[in-house]
Amino acid sequence: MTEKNVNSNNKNIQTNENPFMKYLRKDRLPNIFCAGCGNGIVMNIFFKGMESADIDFDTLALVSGIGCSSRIPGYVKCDSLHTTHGRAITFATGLKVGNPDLNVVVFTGDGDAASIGGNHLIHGARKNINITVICVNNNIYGMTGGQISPTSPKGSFGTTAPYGARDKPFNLAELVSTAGATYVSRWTTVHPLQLSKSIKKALLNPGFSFVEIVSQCPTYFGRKNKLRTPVDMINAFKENSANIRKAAKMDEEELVGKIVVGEYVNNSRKELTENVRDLSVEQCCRNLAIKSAYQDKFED
Amino acid sequence: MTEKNVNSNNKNIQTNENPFMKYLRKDRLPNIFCAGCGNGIVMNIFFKGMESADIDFDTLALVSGIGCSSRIPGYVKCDSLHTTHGRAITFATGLKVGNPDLNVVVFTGDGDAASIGGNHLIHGARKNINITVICVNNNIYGMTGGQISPTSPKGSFGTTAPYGARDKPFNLAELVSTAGATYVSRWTTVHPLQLSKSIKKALLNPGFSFVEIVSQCPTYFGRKNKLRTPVDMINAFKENSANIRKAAKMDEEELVGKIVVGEYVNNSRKELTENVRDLSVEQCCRNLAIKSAYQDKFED
Amino acid sequence: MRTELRIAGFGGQGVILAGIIVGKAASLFDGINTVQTQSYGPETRGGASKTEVVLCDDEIHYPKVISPDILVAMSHEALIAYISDMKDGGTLIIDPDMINESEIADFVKKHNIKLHRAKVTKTAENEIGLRIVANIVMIGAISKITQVISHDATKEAILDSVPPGTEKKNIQAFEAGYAMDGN
Amino acid sequence: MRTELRIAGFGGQGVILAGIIVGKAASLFDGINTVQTQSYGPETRGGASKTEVVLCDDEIHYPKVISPDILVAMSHEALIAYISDMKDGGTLIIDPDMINESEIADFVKKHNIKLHRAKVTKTAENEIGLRIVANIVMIGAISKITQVISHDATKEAILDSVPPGTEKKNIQAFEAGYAMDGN
Amino acid sequence: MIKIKSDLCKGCDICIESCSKNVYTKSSKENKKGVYLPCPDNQENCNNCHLCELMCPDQAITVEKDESNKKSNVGDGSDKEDVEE
Amino acid sequence: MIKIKSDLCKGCDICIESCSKNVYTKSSKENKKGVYLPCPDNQENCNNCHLCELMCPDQAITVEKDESNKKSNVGDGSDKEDVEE
Amino acid sequence: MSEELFVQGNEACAHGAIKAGCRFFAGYPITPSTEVAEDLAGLLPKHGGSFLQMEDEIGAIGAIIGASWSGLKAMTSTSGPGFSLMQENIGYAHITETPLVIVDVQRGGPSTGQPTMPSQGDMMQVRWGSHGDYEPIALSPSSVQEFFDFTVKAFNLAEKYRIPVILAVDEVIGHMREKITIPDNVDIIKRMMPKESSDQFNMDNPYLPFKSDENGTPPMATFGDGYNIPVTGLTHNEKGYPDSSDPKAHENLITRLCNKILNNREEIVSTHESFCDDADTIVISYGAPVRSVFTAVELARKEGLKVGSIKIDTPWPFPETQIFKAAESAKNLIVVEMNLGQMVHEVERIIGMVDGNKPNVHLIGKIGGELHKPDEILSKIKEGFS
Amino acid sequence: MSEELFVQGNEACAHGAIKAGCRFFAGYPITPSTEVAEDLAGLLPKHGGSFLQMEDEIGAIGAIIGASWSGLKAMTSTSGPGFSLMQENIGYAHITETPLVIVDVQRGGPSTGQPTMPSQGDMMQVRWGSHGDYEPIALSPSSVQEFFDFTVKAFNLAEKYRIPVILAVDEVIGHMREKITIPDNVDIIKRMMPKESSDQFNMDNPYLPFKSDENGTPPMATFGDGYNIPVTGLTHNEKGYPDSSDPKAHENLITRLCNKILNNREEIVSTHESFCDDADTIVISYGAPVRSVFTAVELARKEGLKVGSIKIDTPWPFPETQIFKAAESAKNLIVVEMNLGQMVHEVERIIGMVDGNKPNVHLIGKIGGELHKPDEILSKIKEGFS
Ligand SMILES: Cc1ncc(C[n+]2csc(CCOP(=O)(O)OP(=O)(O)O)c2C)c(N)n1
Ligand SMILES: Cc1ncc(C[n+]2csc(CCOP(=O)(O)OP(=O)(O)O)c2C)c(N)n1
Ligand code: SF4
Ligand code: SF4
Ligand code: SF4
Ligand code: SF4
Ligand code: SF4
Ligand code: SF4
Ligand SMILES: [Mg+2]
Ligand SMILES: [Mg+2]
Repeated sequence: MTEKNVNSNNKNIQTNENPFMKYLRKDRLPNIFCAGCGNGIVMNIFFKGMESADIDFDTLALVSGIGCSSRIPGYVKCDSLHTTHGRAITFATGLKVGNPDLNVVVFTGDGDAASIGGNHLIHGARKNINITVICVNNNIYGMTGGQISPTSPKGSFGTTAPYGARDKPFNLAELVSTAGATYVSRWTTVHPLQLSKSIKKALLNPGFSFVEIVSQCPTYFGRKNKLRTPVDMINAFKENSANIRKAAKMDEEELVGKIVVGEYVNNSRKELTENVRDLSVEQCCRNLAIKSAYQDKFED
Repeated sequence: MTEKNVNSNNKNIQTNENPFMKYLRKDRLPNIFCAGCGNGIVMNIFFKGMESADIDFDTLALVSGIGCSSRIPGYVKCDSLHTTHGRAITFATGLKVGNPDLNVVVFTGDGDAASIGGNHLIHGARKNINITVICVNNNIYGMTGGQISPTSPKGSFGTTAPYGARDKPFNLAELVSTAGATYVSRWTTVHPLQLSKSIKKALLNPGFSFVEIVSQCPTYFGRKNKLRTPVDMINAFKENSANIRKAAKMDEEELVGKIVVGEYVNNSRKELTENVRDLSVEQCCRNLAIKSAYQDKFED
Repeated sequence: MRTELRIAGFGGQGVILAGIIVGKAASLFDGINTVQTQSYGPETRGGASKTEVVLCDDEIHYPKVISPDILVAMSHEALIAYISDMKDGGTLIIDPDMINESEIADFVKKHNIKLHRAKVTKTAENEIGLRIVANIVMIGAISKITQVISHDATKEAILDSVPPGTEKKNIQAFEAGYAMDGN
Repeated sequence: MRTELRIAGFGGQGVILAGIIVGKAASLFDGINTVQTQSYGPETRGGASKTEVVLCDDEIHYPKVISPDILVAMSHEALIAYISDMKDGGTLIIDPDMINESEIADFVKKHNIKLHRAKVTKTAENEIGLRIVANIVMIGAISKITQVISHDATKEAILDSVPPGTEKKNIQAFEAGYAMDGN
Repeated sequence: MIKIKSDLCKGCDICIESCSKNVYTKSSKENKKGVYLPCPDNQENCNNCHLCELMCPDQAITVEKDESNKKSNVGDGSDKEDVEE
Repeated sequence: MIKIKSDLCKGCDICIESCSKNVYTKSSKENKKGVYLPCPDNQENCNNCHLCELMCPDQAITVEKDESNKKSNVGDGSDKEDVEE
Repeated sequence: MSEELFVQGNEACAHGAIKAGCRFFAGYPITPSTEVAEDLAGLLPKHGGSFLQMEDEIGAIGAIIGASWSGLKAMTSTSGPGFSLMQENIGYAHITETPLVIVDVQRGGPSTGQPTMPSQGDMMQVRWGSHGDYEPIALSPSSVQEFFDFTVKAFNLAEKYRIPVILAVDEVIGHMREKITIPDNVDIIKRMMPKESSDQFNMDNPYLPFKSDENGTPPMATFGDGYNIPVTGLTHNEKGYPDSSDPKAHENLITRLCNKILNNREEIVSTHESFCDDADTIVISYGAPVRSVFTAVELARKEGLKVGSIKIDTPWPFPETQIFKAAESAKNLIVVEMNLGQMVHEVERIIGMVDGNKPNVHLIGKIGGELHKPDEILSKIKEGFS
Repeated sequence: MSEELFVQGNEACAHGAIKAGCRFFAGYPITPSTEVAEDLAGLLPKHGGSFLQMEDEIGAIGAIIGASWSGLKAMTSTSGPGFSLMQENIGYAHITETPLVIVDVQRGGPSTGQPTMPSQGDMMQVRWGSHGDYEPIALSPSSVQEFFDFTVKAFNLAEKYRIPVILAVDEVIGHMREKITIPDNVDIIKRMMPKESSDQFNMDNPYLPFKSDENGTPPMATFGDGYNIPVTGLTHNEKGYPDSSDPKAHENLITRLCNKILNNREEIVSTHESFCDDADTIVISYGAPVRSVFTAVELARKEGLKVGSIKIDTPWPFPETQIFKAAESAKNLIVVEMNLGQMVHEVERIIGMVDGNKPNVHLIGKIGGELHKPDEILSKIKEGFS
């Protein structure tokens, strides 16, 4: 009797069950997300993208920081590392370099990735570490109750911006592109198909991939900003999205309030794990020595 | 008898002394910088830029993190805050918002600003806080003895890259531009005139200004990378610099190894201190209450 | 005398605001010592939500409810979760439309619980036209039934707590609750 | 017997490498217990630089030099800074070209110091053609004069310490130092 | 057959809004947490596109495969890139 | 008159390299720290441009103002922007 | 005109800050401290103050240190994870003698632990969390009114001793609501300007920014006032110049910094003894558990047991004299805290100094988020009497 | 074949790591620890290992935690400022039971302080630096050889107890050069796989990643092995699921984490007593000061004084039994450390437990960067005899 909870090939089992249920830890449902929260949609779309990328679920390792969106990995029936606020990419880097065979995906929020975690984000992109970062950008701190984030639109309200946010928000997709990511896209929760395709590409890109998903937090962002229901929020996304190619032809004024969706970067460059492995091969003619913790003899 | 060490108008006094000596704490000279280090040149050029911007030396507050370059403020006879590694911009932000009348300038290195301090750098730019950041980029960690930094060129050597650096370096000027800075330029220590003009503009820009100065660390970068003397290093800068306008016309291959110098951004947007002050005026019809620590009665 | 009050329901019913208003009424307007506490956090989202108010003429040291004199239950889950803590002879107020009374009948009898029914959700929906003011209706019922907070103090506390522009509806809701007979 | 050795000069003279080589020679090749320490940091840049080596047949506990038996001074500043710590009757080796001897004459006399002169900088420049090997020349002089490290061990230690390709010049420098008469 | 798990549904109405075939309506049936569930009243209109499944944040919907002869416009098929919505 | 403060100079030779008029040569004079100082041997060629002052990392050079009748090409004058070097 | 409010502890803290003259807050949200920031985001602009939400806690403390040097009273608030991140800059504030107030509303740790549950698990971190030697001041309120009062006091101590003062609060007090009275005026200790110092500065006796007057704390000038102060986190001399390789310079500086607190311990420390005179058993607590202890002691006294209590307002510097006195007179000392035993280490240490019969020390530690029930304490008290 | 080298402590540490099977290092340079990183940057690629220079210390510890979960032995090195920044993630490693080795080469603090000077100022930070309750393991070598040996031991303890182990070193040992012998083989404790555990996992008794076997430490599976482990810094149950509002869950978890160290204290702890049997005065020290103490004790014995010494290899968990024994027998305990008094607090605490005559405790603290001279210690010893 093996004690492994093998779930390979699960995805091929046909049941009359919600198609994503097989990836979830059923004993943890319902999840803690509020009614209509985008995080649940993001999960579904991720699974869809993962399936079309033909990722072996057994090699999947999900990593996250702290926030509502960072709770996603804990619901998925795979190895997951729910870490400290803002630091997920650093843990993911160690995990991936430690075992390049893992498919490492980071789930993060706008606060987690771009506020406290901004430095790790740009450095991950620079190093082009072969992981996929899925940033659920709801323009607010959901978990802590509705404070503004570095992506909160100018003039929007949050509990720490009772008079309206005045700073310029980050354009995350652009920031990460400049920092050196080799795959970058932005979509919203009302773009399930484009998004799942984008996730597929991100997973298959051998380098740092960043998928920004503009998502609804009806509970805090919605309530504070006159989008009272989840439906109001997703309808706002529908209305305000502009494809990057169309947006390129729009002037600044037209772009105000627009969510520019599409693919920002898709190119290639040697990635970190490869660099590390190459160095090992050069210096000792060996691939990386994995799982040294379980050995008590080392060659040389 | 006042105890203030007034040094206003110092700069107009004509003496047969080195023209920058009047700004320095003579009792701390010679400085700790190695022979031929670019940091000393940066100081001179900064003073020149400051003079031409007509900044009142008494309003100058210099802030820095940790590193050789971060030692610059301590030699200048003004208020200075030599803080912790990577965090200078956050201290500067508090200082500037706390007293908007100060002219706050941050001196930082490539490691200080872009490695440990990368997040504060991009957030400072995003908030457009009205400070000037002068980043002495010597492509290495000088203070700790020659480890590679996030700007170390691919293939260059450092004590932590004995087999050569393999990551892509940051293009700092571009990163900070994307993050939202309103004045950005890059020069080298062999561009004293352009640089001092750029510093002048940076000081006068009411917003976040970033001046990247590619500078020589002959002791570590030079020695490890076959540029044995300070003179070798500055000559390399001369050879490899390309103006941004010319560079725009060059192809990727031609740009390899080039230092693209010039002005990257020069625009304007409401800056943080102004936003904070405006809010105070809106909410209590008063400008910011400064120096509350010295009061024991507060209106209301 | 120390009175321990617990209000429980599910997230979104405004249970916590109800506790705050009771606390405010007692402390600021009735001049009784009062401590209000509550449970927090993501775990409370959508799940059970509760608030506790301790009222006392003397100084209140231990601030939590050990054994409620008064339990107000706005959902069945909450009722089941907390009823067993109640003091013998205590007062239980429920919204009968949210609750399956049969499950607690034995307990009520055995422990001599004074059971009151306040159809606050229906009242809010039908009389005020706003389901979300059920909590304010309940405050009216609490004031009336338990007398731990006075009518006028409670009114003041509500006015002090609700968003500007909503005062009228809320006072209407309160009065509707206060008008209930509680049986 | 415990022997305390201090080598001092200014930054860039390779003083620290000299200490390491002495330590290596003694510990790895002569089989004597040895501890080498040094001062660090930005403050040493361009300023004074020093290294200490303690040698002993027994185990060495306290690792620092309290009062040097042997002081090697490669700059005047260093000499002045450290001479007063010396043990009476100790051995002092100086590079006379870097030093103003008159300032220490009294001390040397009073404390019975055995003064040796090793023109290591000049020797490095003139005989080897490389000023930077003055430290290696000095190691030769130390070995010869003090006998705390043997000729052969020192040679081994140098070969073990210098960058590949520079062995020849360095051994040449060492031998030049070893050939000095030290007066 | 469309099934909605009442213990998972949080009543967000996203399915109702997302279905272009207007299959769902809001019921007045409450679950244990006081949530009004959606009801696939107009199942006959369903084209089995599975979009509601994809958009339900709580994995509460199952559009059963047995109706798979209907045309799907959301499956894995489309190869168009960067579709703008 | 060009003055070099020997206690500040670290012998980096940047002044020698920077002066387009070849005013400086390397001397064989050592200061206390074993540094060979530069020597403004060819002062007669100096055009008082002050570039060496600006480029000396150790504020060791003073180009005295009394020779100010010579043409300066580095003062505060030039308004050209982004000059490429 | 004083004002009465029925508010959470965190809100009381925000009001206390405003009243004390805090005009700068920089922070980063974290449960269970966030309301301090949220309330100040609303209040500060109404008082000409600045509110900044920073990118993280490191930035938050950086900004308040900067603002303090610009002459403002400045504060941040956080909880365990953020407090851990602030440790490096807390050390910086100590060595640069920068007045600050830091609110740590404690939740269950380590790590993310129990974000919404109360704890007193950071008490030793408050003392030792940063590298190197230093002596902090920390205050722990036991009621909402005290959270207001101690916030004012924290600013006063911060200014008086030029030190970061920690409000080491637990979530119970942070989130509990009680009535508070905001007095019209509160006592305020201003920052001492060089010209107000007892030293008469002049040309021959210039103001040196890190030279202390007799009481150990130098007067503090502000950036922009013309004093040209060099501030550094390196070991520095009285002028503020780095002097980091000189053992003497370091010893002088760090010893002075520690002594300015230790030598004024009696002035800083505050405790409340009740029924201690004749007590065989003395229960020691701070923060929310004080409330359970008070109830337990009342119950015990009603049963005729000779029990007293010491409420510690200022865990740091530790009230050694007060505890020593208790240790000399009582047979049992019971320490009640919401952790696995932290301040009890100090009590045990003090016991070691008692000559002759020393009392037994018992810990009633508790983790997980439930406040001690008075009964638990009472039964432990009784054990000592049986 | 064993090998002899004449190297710095930091270099010995790098060699020890390689020998222990460390195949992943992530770090950020900082004086006086940088050579550990630099040497591993050279060594690791030669052994199939990975070296990463991260953007900061927070990233460094994050990366090694990640690498540990991928099945590698992983390490970082730093000094005070970086160690302060790592505190949050150190707590994470504790609550997630992630084996790690962290080298803290101590320099003068607080803050930037004295970057190049030795210190033992972080000893209490090692114990209490992160928020919440936890029990660390720390080792302090007194020679270059010990730095090698203790590095191997640190990895063994880390794996055995699934805990971050701190090498609390001082700059003296980090930068001093001595001869070391690298043995051909060192004893290695491997990480325990679920299938090697004494529990026979099967369908009815499935492997639960945070359920301990009898000794308190769960076996550890690795990411990618098919166990589907959910790891979180929230309070979690044995499955690893978050359970952060349940007081019981928190108590169970945190108590187990602390007890797996405390219950094995005697196995973890290591001290060396010399001349203690008949000693009136016992000198207690750890790290570099041990060397001065040994010299002082030798001198004292030569003078006929009954003096002994205890060298502490493992400051944490504190060797309570060993110190207690000394406290019962000696009249004076002298604690020698390079700080203003840190481990002495523990000694004082232990004294409180002694019945009857307790010894006097003296601290010879020293800051500024000079190692204690044997003479200073000797004269303090003599005071006790006069
Ligand atoms: C060091 C630290 N600081 C602050 C927090 C509190 N905190 C938890 S989640 C969060 C923000 C979450 O925002 P985001 O990443 O946008 O996620 P969301 O909840 O919106 O999905 C914050 C500030 C924390 N856990 N740790
Ligand atoms: C938290 C922390 N980590 C690391 C260090 C060590 N440190 C000091 S300066 C420095 C790098 C300096 O590099 P850079 O900013 O490029 O300045 P430079 O010396 O090259 O001018 C480092 C890593 C520190 N002081 N604090
Ligand atoms: S608070 Fe916002 S982001 Fe978090 S679960 Fe609720 S809706 Fe989603
Ligand atoms: S180490 Fe490099 S950067 Fe630092 S002072 Fe020397 S030359 Fe300059
Ligand atoms: S989308 Fe899902 S959760 Fe929302 S109402 Fe429909 S079934 Fe319920
Ligand atoms: S499968 Fe498509 S058509 Fe059918 S109910 Fe769902 S969204 Fe509507
Ligand atoms: S002023 Fe100009 S010309 Fe004269 S020496 Fe200096 S650089 Fe040469
Ligand atoms: S540039 Fe300055 S420091 Fe360098 S050699 Fe010339 S005078 Fe000396
Ligand atoms: Mg968010
Ligand atoms: Mg640098």
